[in-house]
Amino acid sequence: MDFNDSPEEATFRAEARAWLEKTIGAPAAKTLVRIGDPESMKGAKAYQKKKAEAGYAGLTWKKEVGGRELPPIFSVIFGQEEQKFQAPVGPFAIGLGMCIPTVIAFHSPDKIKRYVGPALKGDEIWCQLFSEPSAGSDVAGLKTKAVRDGDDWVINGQKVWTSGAHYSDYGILLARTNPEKEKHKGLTMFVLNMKAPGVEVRPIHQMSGGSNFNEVYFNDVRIPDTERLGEVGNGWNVALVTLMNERLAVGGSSGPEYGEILELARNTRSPSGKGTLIQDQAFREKLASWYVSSEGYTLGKYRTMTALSKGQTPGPESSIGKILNANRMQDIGNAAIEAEDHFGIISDPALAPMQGAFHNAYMWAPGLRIAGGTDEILRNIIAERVLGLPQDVRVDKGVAYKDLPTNR
Amino acid sequence: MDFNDSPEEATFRAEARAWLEKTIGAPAAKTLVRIGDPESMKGAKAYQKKKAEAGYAGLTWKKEVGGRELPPIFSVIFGQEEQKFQAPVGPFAIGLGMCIPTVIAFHSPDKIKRYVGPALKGDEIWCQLFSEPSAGSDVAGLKTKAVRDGDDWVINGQKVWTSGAHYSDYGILLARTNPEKEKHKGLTMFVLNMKAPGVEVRPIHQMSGGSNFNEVYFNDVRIPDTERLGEVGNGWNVALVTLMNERLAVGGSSGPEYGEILELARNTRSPSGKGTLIQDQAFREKLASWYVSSEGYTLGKYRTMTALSKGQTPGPESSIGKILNANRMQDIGNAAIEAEDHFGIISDPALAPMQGAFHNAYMWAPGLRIAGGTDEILRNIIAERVLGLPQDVRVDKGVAYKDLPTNR
Amino acid sequence: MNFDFSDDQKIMRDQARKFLAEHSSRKAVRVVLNDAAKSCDMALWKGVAEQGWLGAAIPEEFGGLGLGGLEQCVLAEEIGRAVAPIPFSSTIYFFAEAILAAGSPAQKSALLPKIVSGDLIGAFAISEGPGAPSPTSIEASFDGATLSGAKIPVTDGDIATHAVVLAREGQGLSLVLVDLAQPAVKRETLTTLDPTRGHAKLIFDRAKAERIGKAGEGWQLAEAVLDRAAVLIAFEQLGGAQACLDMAVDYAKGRYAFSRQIGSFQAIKHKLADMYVAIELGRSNAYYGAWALSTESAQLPLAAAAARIAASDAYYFAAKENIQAHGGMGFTWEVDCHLFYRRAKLLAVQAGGPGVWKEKLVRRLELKNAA
Amino acid sequence: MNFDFSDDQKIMRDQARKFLAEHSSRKAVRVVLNDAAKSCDMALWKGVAEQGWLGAAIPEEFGGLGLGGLEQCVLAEEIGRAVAPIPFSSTIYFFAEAILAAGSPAQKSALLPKIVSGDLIGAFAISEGPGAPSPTSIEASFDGATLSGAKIPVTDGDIATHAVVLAREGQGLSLVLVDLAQPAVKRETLTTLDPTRGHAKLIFDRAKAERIGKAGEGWQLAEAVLDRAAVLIAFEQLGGAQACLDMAVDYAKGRYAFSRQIGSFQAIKHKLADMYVAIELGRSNAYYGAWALSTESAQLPLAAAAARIAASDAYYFAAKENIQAHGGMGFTWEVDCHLFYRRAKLLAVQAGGPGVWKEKLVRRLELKNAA
Repeated sequence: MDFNDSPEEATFRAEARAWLEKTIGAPAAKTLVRIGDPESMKGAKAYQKKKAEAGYAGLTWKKEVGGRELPPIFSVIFGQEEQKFQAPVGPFAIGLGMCIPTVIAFHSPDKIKRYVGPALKGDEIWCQLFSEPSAGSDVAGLKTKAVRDGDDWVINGQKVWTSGAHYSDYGILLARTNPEKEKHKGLTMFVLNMKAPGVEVRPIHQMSGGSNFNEVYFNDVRIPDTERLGEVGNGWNVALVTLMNERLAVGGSSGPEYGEILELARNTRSPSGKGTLIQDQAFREKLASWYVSSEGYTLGKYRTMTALSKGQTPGPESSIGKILNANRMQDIGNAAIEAEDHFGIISDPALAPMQGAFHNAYMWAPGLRIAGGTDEILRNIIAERVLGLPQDVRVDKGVAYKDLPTNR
Repeated sequence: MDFNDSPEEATFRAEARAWLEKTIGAPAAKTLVRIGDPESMKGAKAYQKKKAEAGYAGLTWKKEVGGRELPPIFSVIFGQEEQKFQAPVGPFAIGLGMCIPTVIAFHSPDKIKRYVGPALKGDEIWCQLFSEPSAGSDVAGLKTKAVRDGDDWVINGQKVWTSGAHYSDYGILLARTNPEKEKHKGLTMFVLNMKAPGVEVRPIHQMSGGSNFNEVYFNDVRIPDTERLGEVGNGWNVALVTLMNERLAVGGSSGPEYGEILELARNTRSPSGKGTLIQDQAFREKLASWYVSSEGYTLGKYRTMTALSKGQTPGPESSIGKILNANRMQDIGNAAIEAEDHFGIISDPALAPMQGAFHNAYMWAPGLRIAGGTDEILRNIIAERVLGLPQDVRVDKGVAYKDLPTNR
Repeated sequence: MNFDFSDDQKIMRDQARKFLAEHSSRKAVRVVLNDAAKSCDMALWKGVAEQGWLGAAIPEEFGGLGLGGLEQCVLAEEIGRAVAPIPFSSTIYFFAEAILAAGSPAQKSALLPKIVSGDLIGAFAISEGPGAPSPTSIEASFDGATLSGAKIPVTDGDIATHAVVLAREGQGLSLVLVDLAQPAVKRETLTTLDPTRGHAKLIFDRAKAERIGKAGEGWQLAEAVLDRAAVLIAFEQLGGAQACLDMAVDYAKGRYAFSRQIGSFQAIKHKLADMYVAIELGRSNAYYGAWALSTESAQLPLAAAAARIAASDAYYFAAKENIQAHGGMGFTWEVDCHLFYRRAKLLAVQAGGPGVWKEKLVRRLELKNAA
Repeated sequence: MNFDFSDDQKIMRDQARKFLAEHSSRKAVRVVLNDAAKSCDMALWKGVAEQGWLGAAIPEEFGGLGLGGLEQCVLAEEIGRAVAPIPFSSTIYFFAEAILAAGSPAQKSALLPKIVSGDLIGAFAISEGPGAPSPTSIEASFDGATLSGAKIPVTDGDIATHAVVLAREGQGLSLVLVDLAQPAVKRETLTTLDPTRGHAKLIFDRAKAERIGKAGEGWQLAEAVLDRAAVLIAFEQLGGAQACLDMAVDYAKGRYAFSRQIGSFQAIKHKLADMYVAIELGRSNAYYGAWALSTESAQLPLAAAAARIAASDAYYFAAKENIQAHGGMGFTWEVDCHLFYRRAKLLAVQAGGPGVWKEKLVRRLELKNAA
């Protein structure tokens, strides 16, 4: 048992690090890269181009599409090093992590050639168009219609929670091509040109104030049949490939952790009026639990990396991480605010501790508990795919989509 | 808003109290009446006889069956006073609280005359025979067969978790008379003579060591059709009447409460090594929560009593009490044991604090969380009957009992 | 046994609910939420004054209705349910209660009628910075005639006309009354988690002020005011929590996933059942607080702590799980879930955070057991 | 990155599991459970000795296999899974570790071979009564040659041949070794929550004893032993917790209610998913403890505390919810759920309760951050 790279991994990490130093400079402190603002976007695209030229993009992909056919652990290692340098990889994560692998798996040879290169070089950015207002946890229940018309498909409907739609050039779109079939069987996947007429992107105003996601509306948008991914009616299986790749792209914990709230506690009066918060045993016990949860999450990722470096593919157990992190984030944010007492209501970054990081956590965590699989859906996944418990009763089996009950 | 009796209630309480002083003596400290042991059983029966003669049994029942037709609040008041005197009412609770009301509602006039009097006077004790090994939360799924044979029904099968079966003279038995029908529609209720040939009572050995419940086996037990309660196939509706009465007989919280663990904490070193446990802020915050939960439960009962004394019938909201009490009991027992540190493993009443009350709570609470409706079933009841949320998907609708999937 | 509100009080509740549904709809609340310049609905404030709510518990000699604590609880619950954007708690639960408890006859007759009419907006200023205040942490000082120092945050301090301030006087602490309309008082408005209520930092530079109650009794007076306010705020919290549960139940019935109402999934059913349990637990404890409040019972300090702890737990749990039950929709600005999630946090810290009250509860429980 | 057990260690685990399934079946455990006179399965004890488990981490020069801490963790997990009724932890994690850490060459060569052979059963005696022990609370005293005082409870103290005892020596505390086979030692067996392990009160009346390690270093030595034991017990706890989850999953698949497998109800699914999450959280922390143990890392104290806290939580939660998932059956003596519910509590308090370890964790975290 050790935390060392294998010889090959170590060599690769050293090369990667050297390249990053040459390309970016010194490792940077954790900062929030404001994805989407034109300046940082230019920088991100420039970085991605260099990365591709140096052969660090698409590490795990087949050689014929410009990859290096390395095992997944190597992209994890490169990602770790990029993180230390705060490399601006955000805008490309979904495209290269989910969309393009799907394109490679299901598109025609000439289209693959057309799309993979520009995406790798960062010239074109992709987004994923699955979720809809009435199809969140139940994505396969989506409404957006695609109707065949000559050589084209005509798209009408709406997607929601689309990250990066406003700066994306293309997207993979899951639409319903046959409402007469069972809901999973009437879906088809397409490549959508986000600049096509009839595509309208609107930012979503979040409860936290900001807007990190979009709604995308389709009004008689035409997609040539040559941009279909996989067979007509096979869209769900295509989507599963996309979503399987999502799981490999598990994000780390964001927001303040036990270390930050420990600092806060050193300089805050305890609610009991006896000394500071860090001397308060109730707080100390909470701190211990946060530490165990936070370290457990990090150590769990090491176990996943170990599996990867042994050539195994990590399963749905990584769902654990998001349940733990999102709820711990909400809990720590809330605890910090309450510890500040009446003053805790002040969210102004100029006055609140850590520039309002705890308040951001309080307002962000509810979204984190929902995005990319709610706490409840993730527990279902663990119960069914890890523990092998039976599915819940399915009332939509063998029923045509058009006959399914829906929101009143 | 006040906690006072109405004038009529106050008069009644005074009379009751006077009678109890005359009959039992001075109010007693809370002690465990060991139901079932012959001595205390004799005493219990003697008390019940006097109570009936004094007209304090069956307070709410119709006059023609020996009751006084008083509103439910009066039996609550009498019960409160009985509790102060530790009156030995345990053996009769199920019979008079659930069985006899069902007999009165569904039996023939002569049979009602036959059974009600002896039960009121405590000459005959009743038990309730519903639950089965494969029909716990899902009572209507029970297996025990009743087959018509001439003027009799022949019973074969097994019941479980029957309190008092070993000292009961009669029981009300729910059995399946028609497996061809839907599960709720093939049931029939009977009065069973517990001394009839073929009835075998075996104590259940609980995980906590003791045996407070029984298994009851039926081996070709014959019940004359004249002992049928309600129509053939109407057993489920009869059972609902029985179970509705159960809810009015909600028990109070047993086991150690915040007061007891507060005492313990005064004389126990804190785990942090700083002072005693009562000075430990983590413990103090837990104590506050236990107080809120415990007092909230008691105050909730006052709200129920208020509804009763206004002539309203309390709904399923009383389910809350059991969820809170059972889980708090487990939590307090566990916390006390852990606070004792290594010494906490000692359960010997001669050495453990409070004669092992915390250890009993730790071993009893798991049963309390299950008996008379699991935490999960009670949450369903609250969700469906209080909040009006839809039922879970029912896969047994319209299916004959014999065709239902069952334990593998 | 009569542990419930009277029929008259229930009628008052229904009227209050109807009035607020009309004049403090979620749409009206959002006008304040979305307008950074606004922190209060002045039309609504005038409205509740006309309804007589501001004078509900103020003696008739001062123009009030002379009703009791129970009527205040009824109003508080409805104000909480409506997330009403008005300085009701600051003016009534804190400022008016302080004047009633310790004000001189002159102060009462000068101030209380203005409260009844809605012309006076009161604030209660204790906090001077992060963490729970303590008798030794207060630095603002009163020299018998003027007040100097800073208070942050002061809820509704941006629009208040008067404030009751806890300040050092000689060796002890006193409550002092300040008319905020004087040059010696500066206000800096604050950005908070709950934009539907105003907050400010108040800076006093030898501001004219007069004492309320005896010198050196400020801390005890403040604690007494906080105990009464804790009960009233508990009802606001329960009103808010109940609104969250109602929203969640409604959504769970109308929203389908996997072709079923999501309310038919146990994950949602049990979540909502747990909300109900938390709210009922809070309600039982709050009722007891209401009884103690209305009867001036010696049980008030303990009952108030229990009510506040249970109600704060219930509101936070209901507010956050209401968002969760709504899924993605719940995380949007347009859906109202976050109004309650924000207000829940304000009410949980406004009169002192949970840790403060758990400690109060246990200390009071120890005293009771010792007695 | 190689944060997992090696293939050899996994083979060892499979063999251990097979051996225990055969020689420590639940049926075998129940023989001890049901017989008040029995507190240990001696045949099993001999068996594990023959398997070489007792000497796994003991150097070859003393007849052991000289394997490392990782192999011990592997064995501990299986022993926990089997709820094995043997004094393994007392003898190996505590007694042997104490001798290895501080014993003289003479003590090592006298005692370790007997441990390997299974002839020596060790106990570790710190507690003298209710509550967490502290350096000032210890009253047993050692005068350089004899030990006087009482220890209660001592796990496996009823069958132990030797004990390592924490006692006062002059101004400080020392660890002393006592051969329990002498008239100056009295034993009173104790009734506990977990009858599958023996407990006793040990009373020493000028009993012959010798010191282990330096005088006055007893507390630090005991803490060091406890840190190592905490990691090994964490693996026992995870083995037990995993067994609970396996039982619950199995039952949930086979048991029908409302004509459905109860495992198809979210109330059960999510309960079991939460068990899985708690266990995996414990596993990740315990693996880190195992690494720190096997590398004698300076991180051990912090890692041990985290492993113990996470594993204690996981075992308690899994044990109690396993009963709940079994419904009425789970509350019966015949069904095995309660074996784990009992053992979970023993392991949670045996090396110091959760509160003790949460305080240790934070104190160690503060030191680390200060460093």
